[in-house]
Amino acid sequence: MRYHPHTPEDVRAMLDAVGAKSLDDLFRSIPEKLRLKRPVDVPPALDEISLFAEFQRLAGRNDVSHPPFAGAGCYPHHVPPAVDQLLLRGEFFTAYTPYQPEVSQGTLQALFEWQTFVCLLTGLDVSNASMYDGATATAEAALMATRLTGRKQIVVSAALHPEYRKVLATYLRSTHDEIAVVPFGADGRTDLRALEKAVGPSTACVIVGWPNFLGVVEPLPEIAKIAKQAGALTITATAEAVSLGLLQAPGALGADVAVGSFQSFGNPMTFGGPAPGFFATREANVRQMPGRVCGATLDKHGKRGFVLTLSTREQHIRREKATSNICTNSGLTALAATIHLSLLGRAGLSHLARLNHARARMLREAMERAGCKAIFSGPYFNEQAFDVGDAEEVVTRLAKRGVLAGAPLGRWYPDHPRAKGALLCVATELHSEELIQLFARTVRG
Amino acid sequence: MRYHPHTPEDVRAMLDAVGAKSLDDLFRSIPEKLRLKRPVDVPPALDEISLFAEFQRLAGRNDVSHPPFAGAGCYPHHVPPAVDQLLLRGEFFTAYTPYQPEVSQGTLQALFEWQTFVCLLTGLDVSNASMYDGATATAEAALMATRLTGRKQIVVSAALHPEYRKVLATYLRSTHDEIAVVPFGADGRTDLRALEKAVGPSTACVIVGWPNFLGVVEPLPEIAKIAKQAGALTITATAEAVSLGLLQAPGALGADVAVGSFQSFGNPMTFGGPAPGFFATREANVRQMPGRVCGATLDKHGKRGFVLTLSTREQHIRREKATSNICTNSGLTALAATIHLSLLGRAGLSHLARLNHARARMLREAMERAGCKAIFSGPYFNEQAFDVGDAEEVVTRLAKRGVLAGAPLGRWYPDHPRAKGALLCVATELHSEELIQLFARTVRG
Amino acid sequence: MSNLTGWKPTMEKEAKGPGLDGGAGAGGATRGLVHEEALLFERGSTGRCGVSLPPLPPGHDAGDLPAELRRDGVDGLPEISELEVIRHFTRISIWNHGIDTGFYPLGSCTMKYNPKSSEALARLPGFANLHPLAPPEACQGALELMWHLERALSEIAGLDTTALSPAAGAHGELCGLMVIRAHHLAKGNPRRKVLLPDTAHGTNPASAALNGYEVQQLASGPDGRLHPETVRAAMDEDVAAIMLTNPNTLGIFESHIQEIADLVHAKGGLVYADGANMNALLGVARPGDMGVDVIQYNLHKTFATPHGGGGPGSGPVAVRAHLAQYLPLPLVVKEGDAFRLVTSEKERPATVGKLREFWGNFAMFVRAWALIREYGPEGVAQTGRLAVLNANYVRALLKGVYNLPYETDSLHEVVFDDKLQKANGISTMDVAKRLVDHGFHPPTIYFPLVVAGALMIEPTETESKETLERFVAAMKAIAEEAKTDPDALHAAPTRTFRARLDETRAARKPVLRWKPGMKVE
Amino acid sequence: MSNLTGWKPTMEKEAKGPGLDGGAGAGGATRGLVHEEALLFERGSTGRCGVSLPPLPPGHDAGDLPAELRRDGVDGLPEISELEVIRHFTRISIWNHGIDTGFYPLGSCTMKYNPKSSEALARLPGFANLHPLAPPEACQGALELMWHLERALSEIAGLDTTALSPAAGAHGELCGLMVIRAHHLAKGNPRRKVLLPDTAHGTNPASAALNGYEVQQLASGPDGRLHPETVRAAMDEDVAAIMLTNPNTLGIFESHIQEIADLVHAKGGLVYADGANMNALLGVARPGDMGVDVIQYNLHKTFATPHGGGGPGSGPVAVRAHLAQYLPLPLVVKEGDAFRLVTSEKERPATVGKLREFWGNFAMFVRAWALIREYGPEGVAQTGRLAVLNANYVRALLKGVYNLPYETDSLHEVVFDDKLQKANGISTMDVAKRLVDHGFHPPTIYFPLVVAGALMIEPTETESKETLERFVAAMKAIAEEAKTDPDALHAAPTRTFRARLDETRAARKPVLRWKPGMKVE
Ligand SMILES: Cc1ncc(COP(=O)(O)O)c(C=O)c1O
Ligand SMILES: Cc1ncc(COP(=O)(O)O)c(C=O)c1O
Repeated sequence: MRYHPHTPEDVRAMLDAVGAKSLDDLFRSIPEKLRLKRPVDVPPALDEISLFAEFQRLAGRNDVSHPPFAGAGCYPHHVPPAVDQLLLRGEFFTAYTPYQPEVSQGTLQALFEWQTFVCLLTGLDVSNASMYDGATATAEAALMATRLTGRKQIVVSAALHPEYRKVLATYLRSTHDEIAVVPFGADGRTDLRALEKAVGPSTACVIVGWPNFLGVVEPLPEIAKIAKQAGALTITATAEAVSLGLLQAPGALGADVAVGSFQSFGNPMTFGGPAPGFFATREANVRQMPGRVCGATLDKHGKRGFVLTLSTREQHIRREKATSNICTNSGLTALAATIHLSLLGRAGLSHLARLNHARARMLREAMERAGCKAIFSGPYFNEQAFDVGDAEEVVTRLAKRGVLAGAPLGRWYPDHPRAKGALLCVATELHSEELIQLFARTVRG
Repeated sequence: MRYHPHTPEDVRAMLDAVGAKSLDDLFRSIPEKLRLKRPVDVPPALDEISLFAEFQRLAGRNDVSHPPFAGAGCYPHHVPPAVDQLLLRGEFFTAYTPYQPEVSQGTLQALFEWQTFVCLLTGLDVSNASMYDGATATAEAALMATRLTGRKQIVVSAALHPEYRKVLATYLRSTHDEIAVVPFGADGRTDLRALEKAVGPSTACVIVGWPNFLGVVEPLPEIAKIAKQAGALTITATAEAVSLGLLQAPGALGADVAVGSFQSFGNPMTFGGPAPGFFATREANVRQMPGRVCGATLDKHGKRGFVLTLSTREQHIRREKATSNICTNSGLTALAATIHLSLLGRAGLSHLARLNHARARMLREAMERAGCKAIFSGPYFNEQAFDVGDAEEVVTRLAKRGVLAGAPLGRWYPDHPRAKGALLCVATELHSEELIQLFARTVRG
Repeated sequence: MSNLTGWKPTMEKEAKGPGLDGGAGAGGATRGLVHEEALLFERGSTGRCGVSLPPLPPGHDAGDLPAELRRDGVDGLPEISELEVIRHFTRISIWNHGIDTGFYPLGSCTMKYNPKSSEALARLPGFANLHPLAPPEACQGALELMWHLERALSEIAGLDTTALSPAAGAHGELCGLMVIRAHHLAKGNPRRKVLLPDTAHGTNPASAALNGYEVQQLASGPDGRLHPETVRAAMDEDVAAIMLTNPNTLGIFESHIQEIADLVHAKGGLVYADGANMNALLGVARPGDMGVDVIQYNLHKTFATPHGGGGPGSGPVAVRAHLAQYLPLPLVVKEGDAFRLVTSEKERPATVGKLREFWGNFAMFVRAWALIREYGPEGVAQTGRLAVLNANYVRALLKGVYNLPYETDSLHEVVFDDKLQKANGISTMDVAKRLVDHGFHPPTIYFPLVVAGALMIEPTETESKETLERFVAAMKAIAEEAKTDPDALHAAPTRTFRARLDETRAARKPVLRWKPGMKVE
Repeated sequence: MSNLTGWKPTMEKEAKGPGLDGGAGAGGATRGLVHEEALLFERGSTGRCGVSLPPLPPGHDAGDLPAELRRDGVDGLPEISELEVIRHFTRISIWNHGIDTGFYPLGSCTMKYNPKSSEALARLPGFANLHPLAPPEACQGALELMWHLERALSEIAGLDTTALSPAAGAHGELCGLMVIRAHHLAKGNPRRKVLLPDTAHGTNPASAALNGYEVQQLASGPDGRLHPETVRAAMDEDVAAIMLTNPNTLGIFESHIQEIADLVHAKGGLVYADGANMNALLGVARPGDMGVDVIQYNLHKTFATPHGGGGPGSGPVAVRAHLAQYLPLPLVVKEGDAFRLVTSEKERPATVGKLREFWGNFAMFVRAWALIREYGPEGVAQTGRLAVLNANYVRALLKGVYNLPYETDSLHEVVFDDKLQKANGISTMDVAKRLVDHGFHPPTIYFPLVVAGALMIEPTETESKETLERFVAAMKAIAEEAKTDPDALHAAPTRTFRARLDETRAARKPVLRWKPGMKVE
């Protein structure tokens, strides 16, 4: 066994040193009747060559022949090979959470850089070292809002990512039960009137997508104003972080908390996970922030270094009084995003964002030419819903041609008047003009 | 341009410091009429996404659906992913030849380990830091033999790899012209009688394959005896180095020089190159050995370290009197072999060698059942020639099914009585029993 | 066999030794050239770019986006070439200790070797480029893999159904407690309390609280175990569940677990097991056979998926049949030869809902399944056995040199403390930092809380006897140094590129991100 | 912008400074923890294995192989687990300086950034798993790539046909001279001599000798150039060819090349150019337009294929139409839409034969073609221009601090010497070793031979202005140190894991491989 360095002689010598007769002897503290008397029922061992053959078989049963036109919270983007070749450095991927700073400065400086990227892109003061994903980050943000405001009601836009809403509801079910949902209008933007009605003295926060699940860019300044007047926090959730290269920073438009996923930076889709959730807020809220935080300090000789800090918020110190139960977060995927953002830089990110926007506009023109009208009139970034007649039929038909056509909105909005035809489609730097034109022609069969 | 860090301001400032008006100005030492007045005619620049699409297209036009049954000097073997993940460490693959030992101890210790592996596998005393490939290593070995013996005639077995023979002839053409070729018998082994006749007082060396190109294991002790009696050196050339895990070390059977390729260890086939050539010989010959050599020494504080040594043999010191003109050799591929051999170790290598041998025997049984007799009666390792009727027809037919059936011997031995039908086939750990049986059935169409 | 590295193996040396100024540490540590590296944001000239992207369509502007919702670019972002980025991350990576650079006996974290083949397999395009909304017929391979993994994890836990989606151990705890809560709710009362021993990991109480439960802490006995009478005294109809870790964080098997489970069940409570320490039981014993109703795995511990400097992890939750209805979605099912994800609450009305977006950390499922396939039944069991052998070997060699607060049998890890060193004013912190100078990552320190100055050592099964002996040599050298030269120990680490870092300062004046002109003082 | 790494940029510091004991070197160098690591053969217990292979068929023996030709196993091979192998190579890799860790201005070696995308592309299964004997219809993609590369290299050289197969620069020289010899032989007389300037790289005379040619060395002029009258005096019907490097190894353009070429051609000789320095001319000027008949490329220099610690390289040879018939096989041709390798001497009766097995270092062709595709015409030319700009920037900043033996214009590299430092007993070797302490790889030293104590600096175009300035700061600091504290300089390097190594000892008592009980003393 290549992962077990023990030779029979080693085992013997070690058992002697321990004073045990056999390996089973080491388990005498486990009552006989609690021991397993048979081998566990898993398939027989494979050598590495058969292992690769088997996994090639499994991977071969997934159709990835073309970049998908579905985004809906997981986005197809180009990951420069430089990212992965750095991630494969064992010093990064075989390290644990940096509990011992003197032997973890690499991870820690990278985390400090991640936190800085998150702050710069969101326009907020402080960030943590990452969350599980965008959905749990949203739930944690709502919980922080309730702690900060002492209020219990959560107001969410119906255009917030449905998966985020579901996770939020699941997280809150046992402790807070008032979640009010505000509808969106024909433009795909949160209905401001309804929002005004929904918020009140017990509202802890208002949560909207930036951009929202329908691909539409919300009237954030107005939303934040409404929330502020009610003394509630404004929380934005961003699933497509590339948009932050073109859209204004939520912090600059009144958001108090910005959460979401940086999957779009440096992380492949891998069937939806893992990807780094991010969490940023204002300085004043830092001690209520969930999760790990990296901070700068000095060493004995006065040289700058980094450590995990403010841990009095955390479970390993505060236990049941912690701001969250999170421990392990999304380190390596956050590093991937950090590396990709370093490669992009200011010019690269704004070019990438504009290119995504341009491709989406190209898609809209092609789809409308093909007779598929866009459903929402609001401004969009790289994602938008089209009326394709029968969305599920289109997805099934195009799947046969190796293309994932999009996300049928009817799955999440069955009662929406145009649910049946609505197909949510994304266009990114991976969708060449040829592919877009071909797609638009094919959609109508 | 992501590989050009110069901003326009940088260029301007640097030109000022240099005292040049423009970039072209820097080339004033090139007479105007010698400058190129137009852009070079290469295709327009591609962004990384298009670059990957284009190379995917090219790679897609190569059929690699199954492991080939052709060896003939380039062998399909499993490369553990651990090898490549270590090779990708920039400290290894972006370093130059270790001229400055204090910042090259990683490369140097690995070379010292490579040299040790080569010595252990060949049973000889000293090895160099690698050669371009097995063929050039063979040519250099012959040249060394002429320097050592002061003789000019080279005797080679007709069963030595034809490519090696061709390169040998090309290398020697301008300086030595006597190459005598000794035929092989019905057993595929070098004809000892003919060899005895061929060698004489002017013979510098006798060169045979170990195993030879026909996959057959030569009577090396007898061959070495004949050479020795004539005062000539015995040189073995090994293209399939995995065989050295099962076959006796050539040095132990009388070879004075052992050369060949370690492609089989840690290096993919990549259309035939690159792969590390190796060169080993007896202590006494070390100062006539070509190429770089790594040696152990001590640093100022008495700690062991490694350096390139015995460079007085080399071109950068001896210039036209050097033992060879080689400078850059096959460093990274030698490192791949070193890593793979470390993973294999004693037990792994002999298991791998026996497994290859077992698969070859499995292939023989399957082929003979399918009515394809083995052509040579001599002992074999993992490669052997079968009479398939019309070898070229078989190769063409099976290519349509994504299988490279083997190497038709007629290409190199047109005059051999059984040239038409002879197909040289290899079986390795990559050829599963199922694949072997399927292959044997398919060969006869 | 003669050693000519010019490096004196420090077993003897250190024993003699006033510290490390001579040869290398027992783990090979010495000093060499590394590079300082400023923050990305502290360098360079603008206008550079490290990527190569397709051009914008001629004349493209973003005019259709309202001006006030747009920005031209993100100020403060670095602008550097690809080479500069590669150098930056290559250089800072060297400042890390990882499993690939040396022994990493971080207790409770199971820092075993992360197979390179798993990295290659997780990157197969058929996995890496798969969108989570791919229709079932386009992702059968991924679903088949998840189904096999679900079956294997249920079998290894001795339970019936496993939800793969939780993102880490703590997330699994949260999930498990939600399931327990749903179970009680269905019976009409969610109940109020969760019991847990004083050896519990911090995430346990935190997860309970996040679920709206009060936490009642139970004292473990002098043998480090939780005793039935303690549970009996605390157990009543207000208790929703007890959370146990088995073996517990002292590395001790809770041998009364079945009796405890019976007590809890008798009062209608459920038994939750924190599975972070499953490495000790692999193939040897099964929580389900001990009365456990719910358990979470840490695939990033037990099944060798990389820790990645803090994740991502994966924390699947296995439960008994009667609780399966409450598990969060998705669940993977096999129908005939086809595999499918159950994602709709219509199909699973009792589900607690959804714990994260999409289906879980799929790339970790690939790695974990690869490991299980390579091990097979015998390899799985041998993993548990050798993990326990390694811990006990270290225990045997260090006993007497460091104080062993509990004599009780250890399984996969052993906890020492600094009692014997305190006499010379040497603390666990000093020992930990000095281990760094020897070339080892320190054990987990000051946890579990029941042991003052705990040194919690978990070697894992992938480490060789020689490595354990070198580690022991370092620990002995340090114990010796504590007597002969305590000041040298306070100064540790001396070989790292940064000396001991001031954590108080970091917390007092938090500097949590770069800003132009940022100051640390 | 304020620098808060706690690392004093040493531009000033070093200027003040008696060495490095304070802050980091100008290249960021400081000291940190690295590990000693014994030789693979010096470790461990047998019976371990780092691979996982299929089992042998039951009862398999190798009985059909004669016993005397067989062995049971190779004694002395290490037996270690996969983890131990990973640690070994990870640890020793840290002892290296590479382009990915820092500036590498090794003159004549063109140490430019090696694109990571090229590494990914070369590993595509369609390339990596392709057997060289695949029938044409099964390898059209590989052949198409080779054909495009052949066309591009011929165009960039201003010549007609290129043979891709030579394995490195020296191999290309050998190939080119064989072609030249074949040309003369066809005219009835191979001729006797090859002329080359005293600035020539060692491989030039060695390659000539290997071809049976006598070497006649020509003195370059006081301006570092070869002068027509020198050539005229030496040129006769016995001379097969002149070998030039342009720009030469002083980084100086041989501006008389055309006149020299005319002289040589007039006497029936041919002009060979060593293309190792093509980076200076990319897209700016073409050897073929200067009278050059034959040139070899070093793809591992000019086209950024990795040096790999000493190869593999790739040295394609481009020639004029009338010489193409002599090129070694294979040659790649396009017929209609199909590509084919010409491998048979029947088709090319005049060929010199074959220089290596199969078709060349294909994996390097993939990388080189990827770079050319990413550059395009403008990028290719800009590469040459910026390479020359960088060298001239360093020259401008260091002039006066170090002696510049030749005032003549520099192109892609500049050569200084240690004349100014000799006064204080400081040699080029000392300067080189001290640069290591600053975090830079030293330039090429003591070459070219025409300059005593040469320091040959080639920055390449992938380095930024800031990096060049830091290097200059280090060079200045060292020049200062030479005056204030020469002894400290003799002691360099002090930060590396090994101090200055004894090369004389290595050569006097060669220890070239591990043996049980091996001793180094
Ligand atoms: C005993 C125990 N329980 C729970 C956890 C939490 O697991 P995770 O960090 O994956 O959330 C850990 C790991 O730190 C642990 O050691
Ligand atoms: C000027 C010059 N010519 C020839 C060579 C030889 O090239 P290679 O090392 O690839 O054989 C080199 C490289 O060292 C060189 O610098």
